[in-house]
Amino acid sequence: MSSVEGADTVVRRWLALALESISAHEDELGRLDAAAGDGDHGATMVRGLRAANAALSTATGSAGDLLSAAGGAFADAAGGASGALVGALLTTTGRTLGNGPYDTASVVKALQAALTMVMRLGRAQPGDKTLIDALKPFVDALAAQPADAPLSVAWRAALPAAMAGAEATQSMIARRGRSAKLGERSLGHPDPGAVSLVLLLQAADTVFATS
Amino acid sequence: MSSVEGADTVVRRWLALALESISAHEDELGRLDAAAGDGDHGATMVRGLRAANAALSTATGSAGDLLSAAGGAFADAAGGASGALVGALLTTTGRTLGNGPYDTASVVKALQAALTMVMRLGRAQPGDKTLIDALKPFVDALAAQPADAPLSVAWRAALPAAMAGAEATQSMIARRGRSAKLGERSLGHPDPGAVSLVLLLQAADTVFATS
Amino acid sequence: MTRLFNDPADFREELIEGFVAAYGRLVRRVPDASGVMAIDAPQPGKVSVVVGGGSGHYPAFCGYVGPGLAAAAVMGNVFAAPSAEQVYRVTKAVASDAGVLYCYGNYSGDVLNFDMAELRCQDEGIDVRTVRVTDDVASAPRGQEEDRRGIAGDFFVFKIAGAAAARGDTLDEVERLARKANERTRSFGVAFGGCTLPGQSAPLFTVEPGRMELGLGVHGEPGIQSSYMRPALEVADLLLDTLLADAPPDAGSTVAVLLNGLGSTQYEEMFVLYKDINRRLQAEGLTPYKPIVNEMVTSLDMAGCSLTLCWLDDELTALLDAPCASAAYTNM
Amino acid sequence: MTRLFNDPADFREELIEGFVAAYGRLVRRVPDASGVMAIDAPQPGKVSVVVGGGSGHYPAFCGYVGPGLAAAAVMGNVFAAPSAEQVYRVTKAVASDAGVLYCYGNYSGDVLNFDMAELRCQDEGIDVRTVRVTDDVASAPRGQEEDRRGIAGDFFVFKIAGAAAARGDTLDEVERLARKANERTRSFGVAFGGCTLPGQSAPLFTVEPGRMELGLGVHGEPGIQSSYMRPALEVADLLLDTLLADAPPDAGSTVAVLLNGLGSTQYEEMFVLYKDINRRLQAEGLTPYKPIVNEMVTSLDMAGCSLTLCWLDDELTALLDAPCASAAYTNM
Ligand SMILES: Nc1ncnc2c1ncn2[C@@H]1O[C@H](COP(=O)(O)OP(=O)(O)O)[C@@H](O)[C@H]1O
Ligand SMILES: Nc1ncnc2c1ncn2[C@@H]1O[C@H](COP(=O)(O)OP(=O)(O)O)[C@@H](O)[C@H]1O
Ligand SMILES: [Mg+2]
Ligand SMILES: [Mg+2]
Ligand SMILES: [Mg+2]
Ligand SMILES: [Mg+2]
Repeated sequence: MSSVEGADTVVRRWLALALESISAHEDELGRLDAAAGDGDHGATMVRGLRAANAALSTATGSAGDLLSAAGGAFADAAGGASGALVGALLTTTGRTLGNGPYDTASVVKALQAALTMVMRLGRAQPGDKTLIDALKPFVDALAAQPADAPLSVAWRAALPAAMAGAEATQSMIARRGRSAKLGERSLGHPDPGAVSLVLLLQAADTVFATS
Repeated sequence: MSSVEGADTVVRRWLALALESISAHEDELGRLDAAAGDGDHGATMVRGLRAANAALSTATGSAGDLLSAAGGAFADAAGGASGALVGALLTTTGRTLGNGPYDTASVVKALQAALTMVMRLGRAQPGDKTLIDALKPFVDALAAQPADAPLSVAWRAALPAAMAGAEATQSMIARRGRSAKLGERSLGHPDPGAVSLVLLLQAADTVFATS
Repeated sequence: MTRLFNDPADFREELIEGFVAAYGRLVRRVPDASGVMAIDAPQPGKVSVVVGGGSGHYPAFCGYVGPGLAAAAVMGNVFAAPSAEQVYRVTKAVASDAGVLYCYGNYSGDVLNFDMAELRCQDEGIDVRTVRVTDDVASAPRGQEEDRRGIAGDFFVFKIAGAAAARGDTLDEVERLARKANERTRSFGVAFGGCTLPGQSAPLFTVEPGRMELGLGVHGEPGIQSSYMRPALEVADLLLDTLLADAPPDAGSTVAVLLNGLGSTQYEEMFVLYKDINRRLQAEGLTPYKPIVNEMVTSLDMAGCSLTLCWLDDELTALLDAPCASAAYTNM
Repeated sequence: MTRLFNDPADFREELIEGFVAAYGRLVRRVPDASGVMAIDAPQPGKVSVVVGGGSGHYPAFCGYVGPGLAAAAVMGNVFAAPSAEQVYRVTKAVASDAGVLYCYGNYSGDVLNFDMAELRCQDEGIDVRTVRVTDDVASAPRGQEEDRRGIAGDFFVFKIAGAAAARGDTLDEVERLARKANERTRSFGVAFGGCTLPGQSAPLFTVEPGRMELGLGVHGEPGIQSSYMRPALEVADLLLDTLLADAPPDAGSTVAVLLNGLGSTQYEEMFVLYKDINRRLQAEGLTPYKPIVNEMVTSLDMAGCSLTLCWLDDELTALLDAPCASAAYTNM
């Protein structure tokens, strides 16, 4: 899995599985978004992932190039807040990772860069009830794994932090994004962006575990 | 009842009772109209009768004047096809009847004039599924009563013809009025204008029987 | 359904007051009558076009009153023709020495009341003519065109009559042009959901989910046929098949087009549908002239739409293009 | 609900195609981008005002593209901001030597994507500025005006920016005027029923019969409060109480007024409501300037309406009055 050959396959398998998983949850994500937002998060993510997969079907190169291409296609097709942010997440990860060999440390570095970019673009802080509340705990937990742990092991170990983070958004009041305007009425529902981010991370886990 | 004094009271009592009766059937008349028309017949008749009663509260004179005043107010407030036709029915009856003493023969003459006017205005023939299909049989039946029969007796004897006429509109295809456009889809429901006309005639019967 | 009202019995009066309050720059109230008149009406030497009908169809009818369009609108209660008395009063207020043209959709109630007013006005020496709009092909078969009811085609007939009047055409000529516009106009509509009268809780009619009614009237009169709901592409074909089968003879190939929303059909949906309508028009060799996709004659909050084609020639085109200003339609 | 479509995934593309087919006399498609541009854009020496946002709000945004108004609109999918890539492409197509002003409602997705495009365009030497519309008083308290979302107030800000651009004002000046218009504009809305996204069968939200939501967003974002349904008179007071409590300081007493329908609220209802709004405005000593009662920024087929006041001064009034032509709004 640290071979350059396998990396492109991992990315392709991940995004294919991510589309499957998000599609299966499309209605649920829409309902979560409707609770305090505009109800389109499921549709937006599906649209973005379809375009990302379509872009990969003609793209060549290894992980870095593929993630960049996927991120561009995702952002453009998805639109909305999640299009811009998840798109930038993919693209920045890809650019930072590059096409060379990768390991847990280089993936951590890439995700840290992506987290920084997403926070800069969206100007959201932890606690604002956004996907940051799943992403940051995950990146922190991944960074806390032993540097020599295989990625599949480290990833699985970090996953609960993302899930806990998404769970915790239930009791947060939205401050960024459309639902920010609702104040207290956003309480009691998890943030849809945080939930879909966990699905993306889980899909990666499945791919790592089977490759 | 053939005294000039009582005639104005009869008209006032009739229109008050007519408003009560039509109001009680407002929804039903609306539903009948909705079956093939625009659903407003109940509302239109109530509006017209309210205005007719309001006009009578300030009008003076005997039957002829009161019916003319009521007809004008009815037509103006009701609007629509039934406003024009029932308004003309009232006004023409009133004008023809005049303010002198009345009996069965003079009422027959007045209603015949009114029927002619309504048919001229609306250009409807018997069988076109309109209020004519209740009005004409009634006027014909009233005219067929013995010339010396008291009005209350003659009226009650003629009433079944109106009811049968309204009933028969169920199996007619509308040719005049809004529902004309529907052709066959108007089958199976009686014409709302014919039904409300029967209610008006029945209210008069009640008044005649109790005055 | 209707939610914003005070006493349903005052609905018409309040809506007229609100309309005049909002658009006082274009219209004023006809004193003591249920109607509005253009601020510049009547104009000596110019025909006054008087439109009208029941309320519930905004922008029809008051939305089309203003310079270059109708001189006045007589406004009935919701779905009820205005009374002859009101038509008479409005006519008196805007009658000019050049005469008056009545223009309205062909419904029994409107015909009765406008005709009675016309007789009364003529008795008083006002020259009044009438052109009834009969564009709805669903409402009577070919050969009985004059029995058809008027729906969204009202707009083209009013616009052409108003423009002819504004440029100073004689009453004969305004009448001829309005009649010609009507003879060259065809509409057909579909509905997906019913509308509710003010103060009532149940809709006038309902359409089963997943189905649509073809040829439904703008007052909720049931359609001529019911069908399963189809993709936009097929709805476009259905509308055009019906209209083209009824095209006026020798009318040329340039058509003014109105895709009209009845109330709660979304504008975005209408544009998706128009894409398919446009392709089909092109395929038929017809040239759409300045199409309009908008709500021009509604039916309270009914869901559905209609397609209107008006086959143009040079004189009708010039009148459609003439400037006008009104609450609902401004052309420059 | 949305009934007329083919593949829901093609909804935006088909609606753009239909819109351009209908209104080719005013706009054309931006090549290779999800947007439309005015037939006369870009004009050398004149700022191009670029508006945009998710679809589902027609006439916002493409309905406001045309001479004297916006130079272009970037169109996202239903309720989704357009991507930065599309904003960039549209900007490139209409950028003039005088620069570009972005004008759009303040939503996270729009801010993200327009900002990214702005950076990219600036890197390429195009002078781009941004004025976000923040008129909805329900969406953030006083003192946090810049966090508010944009709803029907879009219209006044677009109109004023477009008119300033059309008369040749510098980018600094167009930006200043748009910002001033926004600072003087306040809106508040009520909703009675939900809307349904294309291809979905359940509405985004529902409102219990007999109740209304106050301060609901134009994307179906829940309101700030729920209330029993009230007569029009009380709804008028509720809207005005809220807006007047939030009036911009020292803004004078002349207000442009927009009573905006969200989709399936009937025009007639809005006029009834406007009657009561007008009376209240008069009672408050405010002078309504050329009020508009219409559907100007919708939310698919949502039932509800919003009231917008824009406190005018002479320079804003002149810009509101300037001529313009677009699919949805023509002034002359
Ligand atoms: N400024 C922001 N920073 C971080 N995340 C954000 C921001 N705005 C929105 N989000 C995320 O995006 C999600 C909503 O995505 P989506 O519904 O697809 O877009 P939109 O809000 O444009 O409709 C939210 O649940 C939240 O996680
Ligand atoms: N031309 C006509 N001649 C006779 N009766 C008519 C005519 N047109 C309509 N009607 C009567 O009027 C009734 C409908 O009245 P109403 O619903 O109040 O008016 P509208 O048809 O204008 O909505 C019909 O049921 C029919 O009896
Ligand atoms: Mg969303
Ligand atoms: Mg009726
Ligand atoms: Mg009626
Ligand atoms: Mg969205």
